Amino acid sequence: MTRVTIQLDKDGFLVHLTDWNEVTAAELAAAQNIELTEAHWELIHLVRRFYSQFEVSPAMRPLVKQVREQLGEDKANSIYLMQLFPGSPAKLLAKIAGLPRPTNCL
Amino acid sequence: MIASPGGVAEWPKALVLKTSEGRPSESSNLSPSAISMQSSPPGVSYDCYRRIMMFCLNVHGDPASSQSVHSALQFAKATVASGHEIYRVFFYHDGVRIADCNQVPPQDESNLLQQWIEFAEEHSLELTVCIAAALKRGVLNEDERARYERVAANVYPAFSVVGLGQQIEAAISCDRTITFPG
Amino acid sequence: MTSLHLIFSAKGLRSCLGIIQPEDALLLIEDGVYAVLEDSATRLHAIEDDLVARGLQNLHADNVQRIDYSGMVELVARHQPIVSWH
Amino acid sequence: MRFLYLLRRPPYSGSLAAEAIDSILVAGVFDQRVSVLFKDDGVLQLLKDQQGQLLGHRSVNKMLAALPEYEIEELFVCARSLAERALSLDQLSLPVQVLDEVGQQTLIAAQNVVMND
Repeated sequence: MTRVTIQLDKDGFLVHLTDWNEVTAAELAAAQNIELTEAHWELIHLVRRFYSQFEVSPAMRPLVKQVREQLGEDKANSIYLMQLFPGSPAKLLAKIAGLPRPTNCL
Repeated sequence: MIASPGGVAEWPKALVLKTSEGRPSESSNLSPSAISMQSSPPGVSYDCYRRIMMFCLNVHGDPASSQSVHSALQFAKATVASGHEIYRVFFYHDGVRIADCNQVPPQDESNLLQQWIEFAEEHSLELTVCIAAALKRGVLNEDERARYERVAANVYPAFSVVGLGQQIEAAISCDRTITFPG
Repeated sequence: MTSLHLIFSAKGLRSCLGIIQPEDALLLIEDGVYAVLEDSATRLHAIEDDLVARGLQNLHADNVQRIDYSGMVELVARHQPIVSWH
Repeated sequence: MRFLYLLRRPPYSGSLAAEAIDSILVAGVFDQRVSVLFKDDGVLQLLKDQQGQLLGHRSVNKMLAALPEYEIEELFVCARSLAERALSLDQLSLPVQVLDEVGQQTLIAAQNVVMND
């Protein structure tokens, strides 16, 4: 097994988005003291689909909208998202899912 | 007494000032008939009453290849001279290049950066550049230089590097938003 | 209120002419002042510095009212929205 | 407040179109009533099947497709600009309302703020 070094910027975002894979995601999450569960993964895959469809990292509101449509009403709220990705869920999700830093983070 | 043409109701933050003494707009060379007037209440001439307005400016053009940074400065100066206020100047697109302190204009051309800085200092003006547009064009303050481990910061300190939210917040907070496109 | 259209190019003027309302104001600025060579029907304002700098001070027709930047400030104060046409 | 973005540039003249869309999305996040008018070369931003990555760019039509996700659904296109380019609605990637000149007059007159690309 080869060791690879993955370049992160000072805020912990990937410098090269192509470095992302599920192992990388787990390490990026661990650096934030998050252990990835199924609930985390379905959100990670959701934002990666969002990015491949729209080529923008979702802000909070479109994130909640997508969660409502794809994962159901009971998960479509910021409390749920904050429990899994504390602080700023849209930004943290983008980081762990290997998306660019949201240009519209305020 | 407060009176205003055009209906104060449209202007939620209406502050109507009587400015017949030393009216700043006297410097204007507009004749009253030269511009389309709002209908005035009977017996009240528009020019008797003026309201101080808050403007925000979006400046999009590259200082080297468009006039917009120059025009925006002339407009900003006239705004302050007229008694109105500038809430924020937001440089976006190639306009962010004005903040680059490494510009060396030829001796026989005006130093636009210097003029903006002096004007902003004199009137406590908020000069902002969009962080995403600035990063892309190599215009970095010390925080961004450190974050991305680049060689040198080059944003003149009079400019703050801010998110796009500042552009929208300014437009929401102001009476008028004026864009100088590139 | 009525709109103020800031015209930054002759192309910008052509684009906006179709959708201006009679009470709207139009101001030629920067390279927009070259539109005085093309249009002599519409009532226009033009920034004097921009006309003079380009040698157009004697070439514009009666439909063009020359104003300075404080005149532009007055126009901005009296109209909303302000629409820029590059 | 009512914000109108007046988009008149083609999609790949540098980053201008993409940067304008970034600004639109932020206006959406601020809970403003945002509409977009595509006019002149701006209508070209809506063409289907773009592959911006060939130019090292994000695909502008894909970014525009995010607008409804930000609850920005008042999208208008200038009828004349479509006709001048012999484009029809089925060549566009998003549902838009076609506005004639009177419609555009009414739209602009209703705005507080008009932003540019």
